[in-house]
Amino acid sequence: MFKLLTLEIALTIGIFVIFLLDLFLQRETKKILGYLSFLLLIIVLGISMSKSIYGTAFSGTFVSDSFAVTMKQIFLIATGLAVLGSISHTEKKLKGREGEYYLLLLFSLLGMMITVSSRELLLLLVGFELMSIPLYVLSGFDKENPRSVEGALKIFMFGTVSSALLLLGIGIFFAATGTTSWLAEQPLIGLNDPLGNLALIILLAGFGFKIASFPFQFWVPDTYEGAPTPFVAFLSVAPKIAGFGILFRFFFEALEPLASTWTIYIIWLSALTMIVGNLLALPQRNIKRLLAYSGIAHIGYILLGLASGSKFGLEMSVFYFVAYLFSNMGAFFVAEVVHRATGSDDLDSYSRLYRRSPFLSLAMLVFLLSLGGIPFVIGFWAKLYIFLAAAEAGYIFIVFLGALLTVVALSYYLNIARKMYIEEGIKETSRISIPIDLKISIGISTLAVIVLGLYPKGVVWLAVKAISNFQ
Amino acid sequence: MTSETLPILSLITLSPFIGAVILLLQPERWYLPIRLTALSFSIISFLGSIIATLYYDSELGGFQFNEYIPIVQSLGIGYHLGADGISIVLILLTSFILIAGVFASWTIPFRSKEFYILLLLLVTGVFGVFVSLDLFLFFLFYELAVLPMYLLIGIWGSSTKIVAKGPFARAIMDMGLGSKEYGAMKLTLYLLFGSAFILVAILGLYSFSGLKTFDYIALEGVILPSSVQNWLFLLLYVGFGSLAGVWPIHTWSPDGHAAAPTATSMMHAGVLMKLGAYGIIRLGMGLFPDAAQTLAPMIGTIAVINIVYGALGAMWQRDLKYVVAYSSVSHMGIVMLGAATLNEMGLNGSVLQMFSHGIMTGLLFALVGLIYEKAHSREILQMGGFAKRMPGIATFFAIGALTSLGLPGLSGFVAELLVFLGAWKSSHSWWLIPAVFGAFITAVYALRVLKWIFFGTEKEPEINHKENPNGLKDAIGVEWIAPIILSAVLIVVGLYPKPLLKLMDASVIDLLQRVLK
Amino acid sequence: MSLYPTLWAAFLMFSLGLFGVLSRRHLVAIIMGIELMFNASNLALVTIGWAYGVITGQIIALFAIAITVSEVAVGLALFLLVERVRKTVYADETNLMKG
Amino acid sequence: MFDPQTLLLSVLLPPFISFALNGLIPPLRKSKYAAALAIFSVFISTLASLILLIKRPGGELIFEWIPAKLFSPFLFGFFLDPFSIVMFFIVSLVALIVQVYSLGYMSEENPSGLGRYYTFHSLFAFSMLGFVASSSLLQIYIFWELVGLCSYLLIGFWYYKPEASRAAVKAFWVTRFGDVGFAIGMVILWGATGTFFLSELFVKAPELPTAYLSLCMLLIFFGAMGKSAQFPLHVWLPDAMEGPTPVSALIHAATMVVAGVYLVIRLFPLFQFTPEVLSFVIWIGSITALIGAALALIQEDIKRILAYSTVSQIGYMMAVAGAGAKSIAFFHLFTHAFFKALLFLAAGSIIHAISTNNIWQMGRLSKRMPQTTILFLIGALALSGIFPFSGHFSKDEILVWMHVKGFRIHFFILLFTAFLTALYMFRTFFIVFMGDKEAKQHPHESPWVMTLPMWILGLLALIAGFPKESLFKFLGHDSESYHSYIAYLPLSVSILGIMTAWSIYQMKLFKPSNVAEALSPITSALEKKLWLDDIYEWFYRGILDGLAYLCGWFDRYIVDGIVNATSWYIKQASSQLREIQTGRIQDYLYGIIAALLLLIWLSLGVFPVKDRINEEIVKPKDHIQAPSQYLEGEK
Repeated sequence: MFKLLTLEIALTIGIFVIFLLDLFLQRETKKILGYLSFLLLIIVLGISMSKSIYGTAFSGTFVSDSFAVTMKQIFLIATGLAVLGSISHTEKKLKGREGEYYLLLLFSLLGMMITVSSRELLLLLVGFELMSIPLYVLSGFDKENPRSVEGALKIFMFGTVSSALLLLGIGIFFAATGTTSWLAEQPLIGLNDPLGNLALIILLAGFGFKIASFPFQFWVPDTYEGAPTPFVAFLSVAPKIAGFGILFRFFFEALEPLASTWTIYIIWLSALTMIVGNLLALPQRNIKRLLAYSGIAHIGYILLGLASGSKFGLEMSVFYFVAYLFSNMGAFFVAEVVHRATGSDDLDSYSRLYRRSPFLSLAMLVFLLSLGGIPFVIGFWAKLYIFLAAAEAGYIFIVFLGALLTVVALSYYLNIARKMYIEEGIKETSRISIPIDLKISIGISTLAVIVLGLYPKGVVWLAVKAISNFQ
Repeated sequence: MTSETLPILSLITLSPFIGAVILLLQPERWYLPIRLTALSFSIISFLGSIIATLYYDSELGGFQFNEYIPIVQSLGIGYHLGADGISIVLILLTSFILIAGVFASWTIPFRSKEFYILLLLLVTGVFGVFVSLDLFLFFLFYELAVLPMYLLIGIWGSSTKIVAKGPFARAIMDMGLGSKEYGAMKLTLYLLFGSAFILVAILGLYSFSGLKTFDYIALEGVILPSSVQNWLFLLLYVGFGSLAGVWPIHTWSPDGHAAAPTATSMMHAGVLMKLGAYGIIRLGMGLFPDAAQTLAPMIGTIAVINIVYGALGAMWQRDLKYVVAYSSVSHMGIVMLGAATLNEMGLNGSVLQMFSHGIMTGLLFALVGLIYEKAHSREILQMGGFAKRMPGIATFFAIGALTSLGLPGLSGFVAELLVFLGAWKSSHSWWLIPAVFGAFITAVYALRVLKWIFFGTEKEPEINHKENPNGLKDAIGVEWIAPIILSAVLIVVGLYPKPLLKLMDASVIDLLQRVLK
Repeated sequence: MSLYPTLWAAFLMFSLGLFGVLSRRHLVAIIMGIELMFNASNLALVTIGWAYGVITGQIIALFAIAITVSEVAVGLALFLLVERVRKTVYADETNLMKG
Repeated sequence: MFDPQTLLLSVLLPPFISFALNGLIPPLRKSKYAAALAIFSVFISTLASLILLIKRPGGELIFEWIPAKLFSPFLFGFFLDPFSIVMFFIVSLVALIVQVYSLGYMSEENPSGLGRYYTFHSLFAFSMLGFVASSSLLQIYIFWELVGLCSYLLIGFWYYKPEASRAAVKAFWVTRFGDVGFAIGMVILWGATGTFFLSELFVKAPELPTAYLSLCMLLIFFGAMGKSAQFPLHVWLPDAMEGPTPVSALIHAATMVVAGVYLVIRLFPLFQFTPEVLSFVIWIGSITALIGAALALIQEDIKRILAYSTVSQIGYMMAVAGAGAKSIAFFHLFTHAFFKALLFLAAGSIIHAISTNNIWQMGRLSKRMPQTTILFLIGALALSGIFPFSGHFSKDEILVWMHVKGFRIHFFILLFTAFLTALYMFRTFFIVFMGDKEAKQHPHESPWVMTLPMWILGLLALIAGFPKESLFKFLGHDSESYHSYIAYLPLSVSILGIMTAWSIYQMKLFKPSNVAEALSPITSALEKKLWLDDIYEWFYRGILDGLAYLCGWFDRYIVDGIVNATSWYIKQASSQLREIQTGRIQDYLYGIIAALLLLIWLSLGVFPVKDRINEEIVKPKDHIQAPSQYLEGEK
């Protein structure tokens, strides 16, 4: 039964190896840790391709089905990109602390991997915390920068309070059903009386912190603004997808019969999230904040897929994960490069970017278009599919709302495009040199966004496979 | 004809795209190769459309040259192309405008590579919309056609001054009305706003029909309950109407056209507005026949408003590009009126008007571009007596103006006549009267502009004196090509419209029989 | 014995903790409030587990304590950092970033 | 080779070919061969139409222009009947003469300008001939517009003269305004009968209810009023004199302006069913005749005098056509074409000589320009209807017919007009040729290339009246010879007019100013051209521009303002909404509480209404395999 845990075990072993190396390596040579952890992720990803890791363990509380594996693969890809994108950053800014940085990233990844395959609330809680706590630390990793520290404080406060809520929710769930797991054999009694419903709500609130949907989004922009950008690229994608993994498992696997109840909560959260995210992104002047809010808006769109309460909707959300992953991380990497060149995250530092680095501006344009849902990049399909799922489920008005908000979204994406390509008045025209690691990660993201946009079928297949084991 | 023969429609649609990709690989500084690449790939599309026109069996009618490749079967999305008479006519229009546009922007001063890339992408989208028989594909191409506009206008466009007045002066001032960025952003957001409606309509149709397919042919079969039809049709009408410049959601078009560079306004006024009308005719009337019949009175009435209102608006303007832009609003009214008449005459006239107005407005914008290049101003009242310095431009401008006022012997007349006849035959005969008066107002402002700019005593905009000392000159060399091509088409079609009408007649009648049953 | 008294106690503790989190300005006081919330949940869990006659509740409680400890560890470190960088220990004075 | 189709084509095509060649080949147009080509082409047409006039065949050409399945397709055709044949002759001949004359008159023009001139002339010749022979109403409309275009282009030939371009645009607008009526009438006529083809129309139209038909014909006649400069749409014709004089002779005297009359003649089979419209036509005709003559009386510009006289002569034609005698109208059209063209050309040669239009700056030209004097005199006599000049016969016929058919009022109006006609013609004649003061420049007789055409026209003006009987026979009209005092009345009235003019302007028996004061209200009204121009000006500046201003302003600042305001308000709202991000942690934590409350509120909404039994909530067994099978699943 341990072969189900191969991924986690392999990752853990790798983590320990890196840990030991970190202890013994010299200050200068520590940068190889980055490459090592990237290698490690590649290996784990390779393992995840094997067909022998499917099944359940620990009397069904730990499940490794196609959903879990696919999600893990997505996490691995995201983390891999993040690690790759961080290398030059760490050796420049965090000299001597690379080890901790990567270890924390990897621990967080481990936590995510555990959460998505747990069918039992305790395991879920542990995984959840294992995923969250490193993030608190990493947000404050840039110790001298007050903004970074403040961001860390905010995410920490929010996180702890919501885990307290989570614990309470578990308690009430336990009280309502007498169990903390939703195993295959055993029915869930007593969930649809007020108490069970309360449990449902509080758990939702607890998870809400992770996906940062509307009322839980407050910490997002501040933390993003403060934290190191490559890490933000990671933070803005992987934990959120993990949060969705939990939601999918918990709501769709355990509580599918109650769908008519929770879809109502989800649809409301989704609508509010779209509105708030898009509207708040509109007046932003700081690229990281802007991307933070637009990310919130995207969370709203993904929730639409869950709200449709059908396998189809879930598949489409998984598709959206992939699209969002590449577009968003890519955008943050570009932001990192520009920040390093101009020393500011202000939108004005993007003016005439196409003169300073055509590749960079083109990549940024592609990411923005993908985020805005424009044809021939993957974001278009993602948005369309989500809307399709929602329309199928009969939420035609929410689709309408979403479509109109897309216009608002494009207005601020195009604003960046305007600065990059159109705006005339410009002081600085020196070319921007892109560090090799960022070049690679941006290149990968761009390529993925375009290629998958031209051939979305593969991703659709992936999504279908991921959801296939839900009923 | 099926797809095992040469996939002509894919050829037409994708060759600009390939051209764009090839351009992407060329360095910025290759002056001539860039233009030649763009030109050659546009010529490929052009020849393709000529072939399609010749091989289309107009007696048979219906969709021909079908191609089908499934993209995502589980969702019923497929790469399904096909063209009937109407699409063929519009493809032809597009390729004409494309060639003319490539030549019109031959002397573009800077960043020409990106310009041609965007132009070709835009055209890919337009062709795609006209030939795609899969709603998803249709929408995809639609968005593709809208987006490049933003950069095209934003980068190569030109700004004007507009004073902020009226109850919303504050908002207008803050929006920076008149600047090219404003025009670009307004146009893009407006059209995306429209596309939101279209998207909802398409998805609604998808879920209501329950066929789990986006295929047009398959969806033609379903007849939805009339209330649903009305809603979806209205959504489509608003969506495409915003592109077709339907009153009162037309206001993007004057600002957009005025801000856009020559080739872009040609492409936009010439083709993209038609794309909206095409959408209403193809999707609206084709998929929701009952709704089309129910709502025809509304459409027709709004169209009549368009005609008169647009003409008066054009009369008020003193900026050359705005005049032309408003005139296209008015002419699109004629197109929509023809569509609303729901009879053979009117619909033929509508499609023919799409064609002729496309060519005509392309010609006019090309000439406006030339005049602007020579005089560095678009202020009509600052110009005068140009006919002496630029007789050629004056002649072509006169041809364009006379077409727009519907002079017999030029294509505009045939189209307008057919629409008028259709209007009288339709359920609301009174549409005829304001429409004809709109044509009269067109005559007033068109000739007035002609007189102000080209006739009378010579005047020169004062900016011009410093900007080009050697004074006003007639067009030279490659600048001639666009006007010559376009006006030739105008005259030929005007003298002998029969082949074009034959081409579309069968398809129009099919459509009508769907609607009227 | 009935489990209502304990559950009420848990409820009160939780609300108290929440109140503390929301009302106190000093960071340490806030984290004490969070502690209270955790412990309230633990109490509830244990009680319910006892009521059902299973040990799940106790197990979760144990885990929860461990988790809490780690959180607090991180938290306190963070506070020290805040105190050093921002020269303040009050929650409402750390609002560099807003909007 | 003399079969009708060939002849028809050889009349129509040559001008078109010359137009096409000149138009499409700039080098040719700029060379001196342009004129030669144009003249040669119209010469061929003249020959062909002469042959037609002699052979008098009938014939027809038809082809499909606009196809249609559900409606009857639109046919195009040209056909020969007496009217079209004679009209062919008039048009081509006058066109030929005028084009030759222009060689001299336009000699100062630079080659490219001359080429343009002759290109337009060829286009005009083609479209006028096409108009004459059209066999479908739609086709008539098309050529109708084309000749209008040519008049626009030729009036504005000297486009750099502001008044010329203004006059051109004015002419186009006014005629176009009439054509609005024409177009609507045409369309609704089609709507009722479903055809444009004349022969079919004549069959189908009579079945229509008279009111409907009357409406159609009234609207169509509105177009004719615009084109033929009938009151109150005559205002464009005097201004049109800004164009070159030969153009005025050809287009604004002989051919184009009578298109309206020709239209009425063509559509007479329809008009005859609508007596109300016909009486309207008579009234318009007679009023126009009177007003035209009266206005001609006070002009000082020689060309304007002639223009107003054209207006009034066309009024004659309209009146008699309305009175039911299309052949007589046509006969007057026939004679008028020649003598009016002659008058214009003579005036042209004067202007060419002393380059001014004002009659008060001329005088004693009889010595300097004898030929012109004689020719002008011929024209004047013909116009005043003095025996044996051509005008006499046609005008006689008109008046007699009006009297016989019992249109008394119109008869007297027209009779008085005849008096005025003679008066203003000879006023001009005496002032210009006999007047005692010298012209400033030293006038000289025009070159032969100008005088020769004038002599030909003079000859025609002299004899054109004699073939009356045969012409009437050809047109199928039986003119009952009618001898009574009526027959001599017109002649004597004209002579009276001449005497008056002689006594005033030659003998100076009494001063014209006294007469003017005596009739001050009328004269002042005439000075103001009956305020018509002011009314149109007001309509154009006031109504149209006002509406345009309203629309444009509304569009820019209200409709578009709303658009801008929307986006602006969205921006405002977003920057308001920003405030919720206070930056304080604890405020953020309230967010969680808010979320809980929201969700609980929602659950209150949804929860109680459901009572589902617990057994439903049973998870089915899970099946976990390797994804391989889903690969097939998707394939």
